[in-house]
Amino acid sequence: MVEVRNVHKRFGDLEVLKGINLTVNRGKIISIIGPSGSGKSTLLRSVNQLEVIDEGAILLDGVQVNRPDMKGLAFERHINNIRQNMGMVFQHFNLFPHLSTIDNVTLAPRKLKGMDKKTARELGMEQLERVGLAEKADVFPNWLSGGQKQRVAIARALAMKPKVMLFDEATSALDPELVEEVNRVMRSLADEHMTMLIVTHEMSFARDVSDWALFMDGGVVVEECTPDKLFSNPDQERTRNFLQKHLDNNH
Amino acid sequence: MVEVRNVHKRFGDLEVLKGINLTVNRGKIISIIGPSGSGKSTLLRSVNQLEVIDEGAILLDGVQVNRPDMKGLAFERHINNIRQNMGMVFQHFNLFPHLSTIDNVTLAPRKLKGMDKKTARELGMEQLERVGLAEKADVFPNWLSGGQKQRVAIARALAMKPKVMLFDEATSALDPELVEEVNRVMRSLADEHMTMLIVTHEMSFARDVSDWALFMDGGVVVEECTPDKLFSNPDQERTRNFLQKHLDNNH
Amino acid sequence: RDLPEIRDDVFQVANSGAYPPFSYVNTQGELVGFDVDIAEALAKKMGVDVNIQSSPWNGIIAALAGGRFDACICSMSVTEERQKAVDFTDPYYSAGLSVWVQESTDDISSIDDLSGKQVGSTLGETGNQWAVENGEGKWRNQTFQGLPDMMNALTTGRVDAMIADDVPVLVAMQDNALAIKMIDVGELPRWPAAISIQKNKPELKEALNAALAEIKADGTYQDIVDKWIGKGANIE
Amino acid sequence: MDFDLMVEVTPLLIRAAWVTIDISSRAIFFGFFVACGLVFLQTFRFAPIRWFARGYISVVRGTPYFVQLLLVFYGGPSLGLRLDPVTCGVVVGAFNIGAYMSEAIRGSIESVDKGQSEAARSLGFGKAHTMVSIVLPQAASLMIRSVGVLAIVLVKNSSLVSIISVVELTYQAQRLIGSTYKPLEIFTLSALMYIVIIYAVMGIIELAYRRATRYTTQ
Amino acid sequence: MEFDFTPVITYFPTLLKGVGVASLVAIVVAFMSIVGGLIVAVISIYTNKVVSWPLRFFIWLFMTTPLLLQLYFLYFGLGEWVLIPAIVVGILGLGFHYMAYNAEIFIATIKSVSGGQYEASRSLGFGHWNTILYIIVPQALIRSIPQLGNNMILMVKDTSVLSAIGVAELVYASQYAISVSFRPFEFFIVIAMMYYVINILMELGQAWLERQTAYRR
Ligand SMILES: Nc1ncnc2c1ncn2[C@@H]1O[C@H](COP(=O)(O)OP(=O)(O)OP(=O)(O)O)[C@@H](O)[C@H]1O
Ligand SMILES: Nc1ncnc2c1ncn2[C@@H]1O[C@H](COP(=O)(O)OP(=O)(O)OP(=O)(O)O)[C@@H](O)[C@H]1O
Ligand SMILES: [Mg+2]
Ligand SMILES: [Mg+2]
Repeated sequence: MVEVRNVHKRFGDLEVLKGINLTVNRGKIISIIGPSGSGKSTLLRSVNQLEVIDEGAILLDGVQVNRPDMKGLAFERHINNIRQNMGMVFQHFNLFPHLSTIDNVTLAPRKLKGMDKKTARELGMEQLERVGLAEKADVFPNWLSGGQKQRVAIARALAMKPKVMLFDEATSALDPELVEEVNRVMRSLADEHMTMLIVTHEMSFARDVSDWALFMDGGVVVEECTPDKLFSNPDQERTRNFLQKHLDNNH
Repeated sequence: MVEVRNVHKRFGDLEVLKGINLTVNRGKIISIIGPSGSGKSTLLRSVNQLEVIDEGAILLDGVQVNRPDMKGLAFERHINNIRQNMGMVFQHFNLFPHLSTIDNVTLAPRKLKGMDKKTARELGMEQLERVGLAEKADVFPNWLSGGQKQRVAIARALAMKPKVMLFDEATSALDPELVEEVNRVMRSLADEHMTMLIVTHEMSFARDVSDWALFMDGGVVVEECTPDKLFSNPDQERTRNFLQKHLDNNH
Repeated sequence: RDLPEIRDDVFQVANSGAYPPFSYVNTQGELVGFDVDIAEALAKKMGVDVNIQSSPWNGIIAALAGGRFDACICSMSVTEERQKAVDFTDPYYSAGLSVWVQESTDDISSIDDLSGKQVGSTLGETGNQWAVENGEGKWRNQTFQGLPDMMNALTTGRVDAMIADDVPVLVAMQDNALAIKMIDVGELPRWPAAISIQKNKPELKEALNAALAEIKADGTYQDIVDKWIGKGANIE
Repeated sequence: MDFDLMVEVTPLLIRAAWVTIDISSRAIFFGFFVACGLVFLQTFRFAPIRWFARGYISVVRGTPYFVQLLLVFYGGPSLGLRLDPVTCGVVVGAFNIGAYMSEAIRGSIESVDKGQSEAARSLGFGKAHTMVSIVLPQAASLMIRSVGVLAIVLVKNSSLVSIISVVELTYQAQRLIGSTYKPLEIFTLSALMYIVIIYAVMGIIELAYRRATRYTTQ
Repeated sequence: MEFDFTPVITYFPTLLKGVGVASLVAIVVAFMSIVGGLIVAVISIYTNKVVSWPLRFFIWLFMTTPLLLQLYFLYFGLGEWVLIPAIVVGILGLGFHYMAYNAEIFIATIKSVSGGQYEASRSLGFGHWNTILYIIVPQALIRSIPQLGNNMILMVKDTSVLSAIGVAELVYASQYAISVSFRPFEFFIVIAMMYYVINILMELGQAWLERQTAYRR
């Protein structure tokens, strides 16, 4: 279970998150939608403390993730443990260019869980097959197409078998077939009690996959409810405007 | 008018484009859809010769773009002229990190068209306003959100007022409101006789914006027709499978 | 270190190793020369083991002051300023300055003719100090790291004249056919060359002076002069 | 050119060249560890440790190498540090070049895209682990070249060690010129020896560079 | 060891003049070696062998031989034909030397700029050389700042080698003073401090540049 409590984040003068509250229960998938620049990526990065927040608290299964009281090595150990249980897929993928696809996927299990090479390769191939990229295992990231990179990024995060996954535009480079596939993968992961936070621009994907949906604008949560309600009959004027097209289409 | 005639492209053993033919008339918008790794980006990159093709020809307004007969400086001059008339928006944006947003947009007009600083800034601000980013003019790319980066990339390409625009996933990082906006911008550009080739994964966007649609798979064009036909009643089995979800939704 | 400590150990002596015929490395790699023989002769008289080493000029004073060497038997001229920093023994020879020009030069025949000319001298030599102090407003000085550099500069015309101790140049001219000549500019100052040791080492100074007197008395000194400088030369 | 002379002095110069190789190779080796230590100290959260490292780098880079040699060699004994000249050359060389190398390493590390370490951190890698597995391999190309330049600099600057009476290649050459008055011959010989030594260093750098950048060219 | 700094005071004006000469040489050499190093790097990466080979060989020569020997060859060796003033020889020698070092750095940083940057610029219609000028080189320069700072700090101290050919820089000035006064440590301590002041100025400059470019990476 992930809890975000009254989180504030500033970049210099710019307040990007203005008190965000949010709870995701175990095995649930929650979608975050909102206009560009509204702070979605920042929120996701704050959850695993890639951005140090200025105020508020983040909890994973009751354990506080941000620990302003902890310093140095103690915090290091704490956060590394937490992060091993929290996979992240970046908007820009950030694959490791010096490692082949399979090494990108297996590096963390090998080095962090001490998995031996063979087991790790099996696990890695399994993850790559899941995203349909087994034949690109020994290719370097620079040779991959956009969608292939994104899928490797997903496989890499999944290989650590985290409790929580954070997806920043997880399907932006994927074609409809693959989106369908990722949707299926996510559902099966949720069944295995994985919790997921998804930032996405694809409204239909958000509607299909998620259990709960959240609309952010200007650093605040404007509205949250079930995706069906959000996409068919949101309460707020702002949400209605944003989703206009989709409301039109689906009513 | 852009013509692509029997284009082949290999990466080592891998034949990525296997004889592509395609014609886009002036002021028309054509969408290219297809599964990940099918060669869409490669095709777009071949059109402005970022990839040297192995066979075939590409023509812009009757002038051949790829010129295997030309060497060295002569080809340089030729291709630079052509490219000034062909804007490209990359899947990974590729903004120049050492330049502020406005400088990213105005660099080419200033240096290539000898535009003076003031005029260039006016032009740049105009383009940035068009994509709703005037207030980020003096910010560096690293401080921008994903959608903001993508919009700067679009503004940068448009600032050269090209005859043809090539969009590789032009809306992947954009929220629905902005997609709508980009759609509107594209329409107005088409009215000013700009020709556009768009690779996209957002089927509804492809359907809305384009005059002609093309489905690629495994390096060949499987099917091309009007978007309405493609998305409602494609001829080929492969296309039907790929678009299954969208056909379901829209029928 | 003073004498008692040296007796227990070895007498560490330095020279520059690049100043023939006083000290230099021959092509067998041995450190030889007038200063080397003098050092050995003195050590023998004093009854101490000696270790003679070379150290570049720009580090030799630091080495002495820093205690790495007990004495510099390295053709060092005695000046008042230097006496403030180190102690000198009695002189063991005296060096005279001389002015040298290219063989083809005919417009320099006195010190006054040096006006406006480029004049070379080597670092650490008294000739250098003399040239700098007297050349102010008259000629332009250029300092070299060693005699070979300076002679090179003279023969290639980089300097119009050079001021140097006479003996080394004369010896160099014997071995190499150099197209330079000494010009008679009248009396230039002579400086006694002495052994420098660290300040306040009275016993060592005493012993060195005594040994020096002995080798002069028993003819060892003149033998060494004959060997390195020239038969019957008088450089006292 | 006096070839007989050149043949005659070659063994002497080779022996001196060996001193140069010996001092430089050991100084480069230990210097690299000094550099890594300095980089490491700068990652400490406890500010005085960082200041110490920065201050050390500043002072060592800011003062001339030969002064450092003299101070350690002659000032050392009064602090109980008695080193023979060659060891002193190695130690001062290592601590000197280490300061430069640490800056070169820092610069290379900073040239790696921040997204890379974020990605590794998000997988749960610790700072050190991220550095070793992700950042350093990508910083390697720049690091190898800039650390390599410093290695070459050190080989050349090893001639300054003569100031504490170590007879290395340059000083030996100068002594021989002093006695033979044949600068051209002897400098040519010593230049050739430097070329061989440094060419070997460059070869190692180039090999390492190729290895480190394999993935970008594949 | 006792210290006596009175000779230092006597020769202080000479030392200051030496600082002046060293700074002048350093500034000219810094400019020459950075611009030249960049040109060498660009040529050796982007041109064919026929063009780049002679240049690389030239640079290789400076890379592999000690500065002192180069100065001797330039000063005395060339002396048979042309008499270049010592300070010019010194600047050329140091300049080419550090040009070679800087080129090594630039080769690595230029290659580290991603291919996407090159492509983006080319797709806007910039030519090959314009792309290098406006896109690749500025980004490479930003990444090179720490290493260039390193090289330039080294270079400032290498100006002392020029004393070998009689350029009256700081070490030269001190050597004369030492040979007269026999007070080596006093002078060395003082010139170390003078170099250190120059160094602090350079470090401040480097830190400023790094701050100014941090967000442009
Ligand atoms: N430089 C390269 N070297 C080798 N193979 C490459 C290279 N670039 C692309 N490929 C391969 O070519 C194929 C087509 O790539 P391309 O980028 O054109 O796909 P795409 O249709 O744009 O896919 P996506 O929708 O995922 O972006 C892929 O299988 C990819 O792995
Ligand atoms: N490092 C930074 N420094 C300053 N401002 C930043 C920084 N990172 C992000 N911002 C600003 O914070 C705001 C929120 O950014 P964020 O990346 O969270 O947006 P987002 O909701 O993910 O948008 P998108 O959908 O376009 O990706 C933007 O206006 C952005 O310009
Ligand atoms: Mg984002
Ligand atoms: Mg693509």
